[in-house]
Amino acid sequence: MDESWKETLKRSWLKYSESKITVLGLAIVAGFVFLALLGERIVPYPEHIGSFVDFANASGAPSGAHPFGTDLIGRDVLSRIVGSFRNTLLMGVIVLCISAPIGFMVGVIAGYNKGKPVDTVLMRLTDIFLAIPPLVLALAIASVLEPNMTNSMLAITVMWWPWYARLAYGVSSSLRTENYIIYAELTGVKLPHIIFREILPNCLSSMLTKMTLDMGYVIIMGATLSYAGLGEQAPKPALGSMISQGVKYMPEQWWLTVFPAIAIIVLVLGFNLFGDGISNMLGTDES
Amino acid sequence: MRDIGEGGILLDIKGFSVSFDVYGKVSHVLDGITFRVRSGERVGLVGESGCGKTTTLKAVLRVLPKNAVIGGGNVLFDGRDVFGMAGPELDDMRRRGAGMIFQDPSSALNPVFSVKSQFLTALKYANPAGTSKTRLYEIAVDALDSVMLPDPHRIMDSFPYQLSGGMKQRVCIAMTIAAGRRLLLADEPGTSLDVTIQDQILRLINKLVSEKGLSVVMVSHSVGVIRESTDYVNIMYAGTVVESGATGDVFGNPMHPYTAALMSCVPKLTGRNIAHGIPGRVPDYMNPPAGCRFAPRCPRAKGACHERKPPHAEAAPGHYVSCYFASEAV
Amino acid sequence: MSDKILEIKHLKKYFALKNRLTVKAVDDVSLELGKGETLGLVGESGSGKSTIAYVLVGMYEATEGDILYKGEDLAKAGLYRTLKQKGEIQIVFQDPGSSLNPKRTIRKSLTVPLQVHDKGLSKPRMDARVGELLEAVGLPAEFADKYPRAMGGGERQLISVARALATHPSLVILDEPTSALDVSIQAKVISKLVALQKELMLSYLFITHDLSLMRNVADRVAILYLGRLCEQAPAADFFEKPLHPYTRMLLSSIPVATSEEEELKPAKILSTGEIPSPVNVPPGCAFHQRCKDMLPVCAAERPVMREVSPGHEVCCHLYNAN
Amino acid sequence: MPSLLVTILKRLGWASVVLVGLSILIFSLVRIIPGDPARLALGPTAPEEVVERYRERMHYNESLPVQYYFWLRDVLRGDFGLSTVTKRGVSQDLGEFMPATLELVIWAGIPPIFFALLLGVLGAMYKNRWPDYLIRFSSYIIIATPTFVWAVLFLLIFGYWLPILPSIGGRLSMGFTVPPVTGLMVLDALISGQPDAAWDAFAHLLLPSLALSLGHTMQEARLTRSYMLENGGKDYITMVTSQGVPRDVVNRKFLLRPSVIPTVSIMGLDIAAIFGNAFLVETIFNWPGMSRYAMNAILGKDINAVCGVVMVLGVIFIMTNLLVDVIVMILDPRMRQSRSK
Repeated sequence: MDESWKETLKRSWLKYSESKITVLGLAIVAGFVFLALLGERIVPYPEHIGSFVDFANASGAPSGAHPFGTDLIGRDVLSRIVGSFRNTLLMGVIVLCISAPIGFMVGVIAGYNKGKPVDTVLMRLTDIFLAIPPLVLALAIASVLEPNMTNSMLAITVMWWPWYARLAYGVSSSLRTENYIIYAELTGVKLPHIIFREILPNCLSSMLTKMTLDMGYVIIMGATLSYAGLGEQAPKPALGSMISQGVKYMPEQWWLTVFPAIAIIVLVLGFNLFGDGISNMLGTDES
Repeated sequence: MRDIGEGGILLDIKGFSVSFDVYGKVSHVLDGITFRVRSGERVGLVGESGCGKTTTLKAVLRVLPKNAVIGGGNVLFDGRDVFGMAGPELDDMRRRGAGMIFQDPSSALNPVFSVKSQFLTALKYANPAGTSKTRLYEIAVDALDSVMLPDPHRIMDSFPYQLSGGMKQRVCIAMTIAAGRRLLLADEPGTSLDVTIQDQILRLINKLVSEKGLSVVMVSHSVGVIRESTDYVNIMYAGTVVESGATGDVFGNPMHPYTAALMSCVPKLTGRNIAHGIPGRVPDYMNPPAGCRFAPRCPRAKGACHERKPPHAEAAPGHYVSCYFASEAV
Repeated sequence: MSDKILEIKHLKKYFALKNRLTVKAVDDVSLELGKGETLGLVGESGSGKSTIAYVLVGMYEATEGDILYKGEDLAKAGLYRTLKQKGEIQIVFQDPGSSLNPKRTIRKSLTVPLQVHDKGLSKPRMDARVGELLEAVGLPAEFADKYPRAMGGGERQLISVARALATHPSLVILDEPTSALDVSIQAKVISKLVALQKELMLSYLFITHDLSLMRNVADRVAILYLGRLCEQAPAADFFEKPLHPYTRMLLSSIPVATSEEEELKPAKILSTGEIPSPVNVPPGCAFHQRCKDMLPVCAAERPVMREVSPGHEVCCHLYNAN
Repeated sequence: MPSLLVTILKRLGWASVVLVGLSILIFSLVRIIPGDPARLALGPTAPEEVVERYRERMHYNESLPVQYYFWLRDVLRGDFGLSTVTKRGVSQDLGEFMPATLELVIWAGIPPIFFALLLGVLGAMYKNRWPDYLIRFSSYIIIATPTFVWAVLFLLIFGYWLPILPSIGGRLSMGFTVPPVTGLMVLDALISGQPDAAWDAFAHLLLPSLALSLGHTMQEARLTRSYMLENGGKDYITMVTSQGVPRDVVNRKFLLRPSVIPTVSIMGLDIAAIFGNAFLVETIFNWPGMSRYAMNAILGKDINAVCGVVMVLGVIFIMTNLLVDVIVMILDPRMRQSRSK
């Protein structure tokens, strides 16, 4: 049993690392997780992550002491960028960990009852949520509520679950004609068993794949909301709001914009590559 | 049954091996298979799933999947090595030489194009350049007619999803014979269809073969199908040809232990005979046995069988067997 | 008739389609199955053979007619039959790929019926039962912790058989259990099924399109065409004297492996035409358009089942004359 | 093709259901906003009786379903009510700002599809050779870059460092006047016979629409590539290849169409995302579209304007999806059947 577990792990790694670029993705993700965990313990100027003012060093170009320069009130841009990672990652994880189960339940109930009124109602509801351009919905929600990180997560969750509903719907509506599901029904098994023991294991790999692939997009969406002023509020750092502040001082103080932008790009790139690797690993599971 | 061995050799497969690269591991599927088809001859390939029947047919047309690696041997069509052919020669062979009827007619036709569009494109290249569209259309309709499809004009305008399985199979046959090819490669014709429809398809192929003097390689897992519609048969096991000879000889007097076991497993109309199957499993192609591939399952296997591959030797006149103990009664 | 375990009387199962069309999947079928017997139900696609199986196990309710299992009517019960009945009537499905959940171990798949029908079984007892079931179908106990993908099609089908045995059934519906398998593997599964039948006094309703196979395992054979029975007879009688033109077409279409069998086939009746869609069943006898011996009455009037010799019934106007 | 028409009508029926649902959703959402809508509309200085009269007139004293009824009745007449921010009719505002956004979305949504398909096909044809590697590598980076970051970077590069393209200052340079006909500037300029104005309008569109479309384009390209590769192994491709149809004909004709269908069918969703992102891109490029209006409406809790914007976007989204479905039906004959089974 132990041996076969090791075998599985080895085979999974072989599949994951089939494309070398996904290994880079894993490294990037691991690096960001590491930085996010350590946060203020690793940055050169931990106190700059909060409300710190040092007008003497304000608007400094990149230098040895401040590799990414300093902002308008003299805070170290590098420290602030690294300091924002924890919330950025946390946001992605929380949004996905809430929207995936909600979507799964909606989708699986609709898909398992395909053709019945429950299906129609639930999937039309899903369609309605999908009919609003995602950012508009998030903007509307985030603005109705207090602008802060919790509410921007809520807004993203509201627009994200329909995708998981669609995914679970697709899987479960095709599984419901599989003989092992029919057998379970015939033999008198209860609905929760069918949903959680029979259908869920079959959804899991595609859900996990989608979740890792979605991390990048959720991060993008979070940064976009934060750019629009609807995310984490000052003085706490967030990549989106740092860019929107920087734009106003653009060509001269380019470092205010460029470095947070690069941070987002590398972060999202890492998760996208990581997601591709997970997809390779879980995708061709059969045979 | 017709005479065997009169015409020239149309297809000659000599010691041909193919392996597949699967996630960095190598799956040795075809292991030196050898057989020939003379013109006008109907040759069968019988074997169970995964024994390499379809791979053999695809090799003839050089349409093996991209991860296939040729391990050795030759496939000669009309004396020319298929894998050594230059572009135009290969095109010529595919357009006018040999054609394949795929096992599953539903996946062999492109779902988003009409029959007409697929048929005419194929015909355009198989006919001399400049043949008019109307002429091509006529050729196609004639071909649909000859496979006994009612209302060929309507069929031409149909999309695959509008046709039944039997009709799709006939369309595929029509596309293969329309260009005047000499060799038909039929992969499990009719297997996915009902018995009565399968019977019609087999009769149709036999009729076309005798009327047009075509040669055919028919692949099937069904001993019955091959026995009823071929002159010469090759029994395949795990990528090797274990026994070959005139169809009547091989099935009347199976000399390879696998053939005998296979025959005993087929449920028969004579009744009240329940076989117990062949012990063991098909070998792992990633790690096939060094000697005879059937040895691990063979009741007669001895030392040599496990070490060296037995030669495909003539055990009785015209009856070849790959077994060290072919002369012993089964 | 107390030794009859199952009596199906005038069973009808219609499906309504969206465009107000009706599929008469099963249209007035009567069958009987004795204890410990095998009834071979043979038909091509669209014959309704699987629909009958699904009605019997409760997936569908019958539209009309009776299904008497040990004297109790199940026709309208659907899934609301008693737990005992659910356990006693079991099914083995056709497709070995979809019979078992690919993401669950064999142990988990086999404990599904145990959890429902043997409530409160302790974990060690459960494991012991799984071991017994695997042994019953001749598979090693190590298989319990494997996943379906690690096994061949034949082994998966044997697991499905083991799962059906878990609830101590008396009637097992075999819905083309071996049609996706190679003959050498089919032989293994069939020989196991035959041995289990003797051992456990099981009754089999064996659904298939393979007449040669039925010659070897069935006690009685019934032929279905477009939802209707054509002919029904004891196996020996059936293969010696096939009467219905469709039966004869079917028998003469079978490719056979030996010359002895060739002699047993009826004179060749060339198969013609396509099987009509069950949405559009021809009037009169459903087979008349493909029938060589068609009489004028065949297109107009639906023939009725008639016993021509003891136990041998046929539904054809040709045999109505006397 | 009567079946096509029937399907379109059916879809339209469903579309109206979705729109009603959407209207309920957005209507309840804006009414949950804490605060008195009448007071918000008239400002803190308005006397109480005026506010009360306003409440009466706007049915704010009625229950929510009744309010919804009155609101929907007006919407069906094309009247979204008054904007409390601009003090004008919301419909009038929408009519003024929508065309600019629409033009941007059209340019960002439609022409790039062809690039996407081209890149996807190239990637598949040169699988694991340098063109494929180049496309894949760049697609990773491009997809990882948020739209607003593209916009900011473009602004930085082409606005300040390398000012070869107009980046701020709306849809048209000074000195051109284009009489509005369709509201789409390039088209209107061509209609009025001013090719140089059309070129100028196009130049203004270039950066914002590029920022909007880059990510989607590369994603569509990746999708196309993977379907090309997947379908390339199908029997129907092997069959035509085995019949001697030249490889480029096989690829161009028989492989391309089935492989682009999935890409085309997700285009509707891409358009929705582009609409959303257009909000930010418009702000960055100072584009006179819906964004500032909508942002102000959202921040100013301008109920009627928010509802109006969302409903119009909903209608556009549903129409786009319908159009996409029709295109898919034309490409894929199987879809023309009613999807009963």
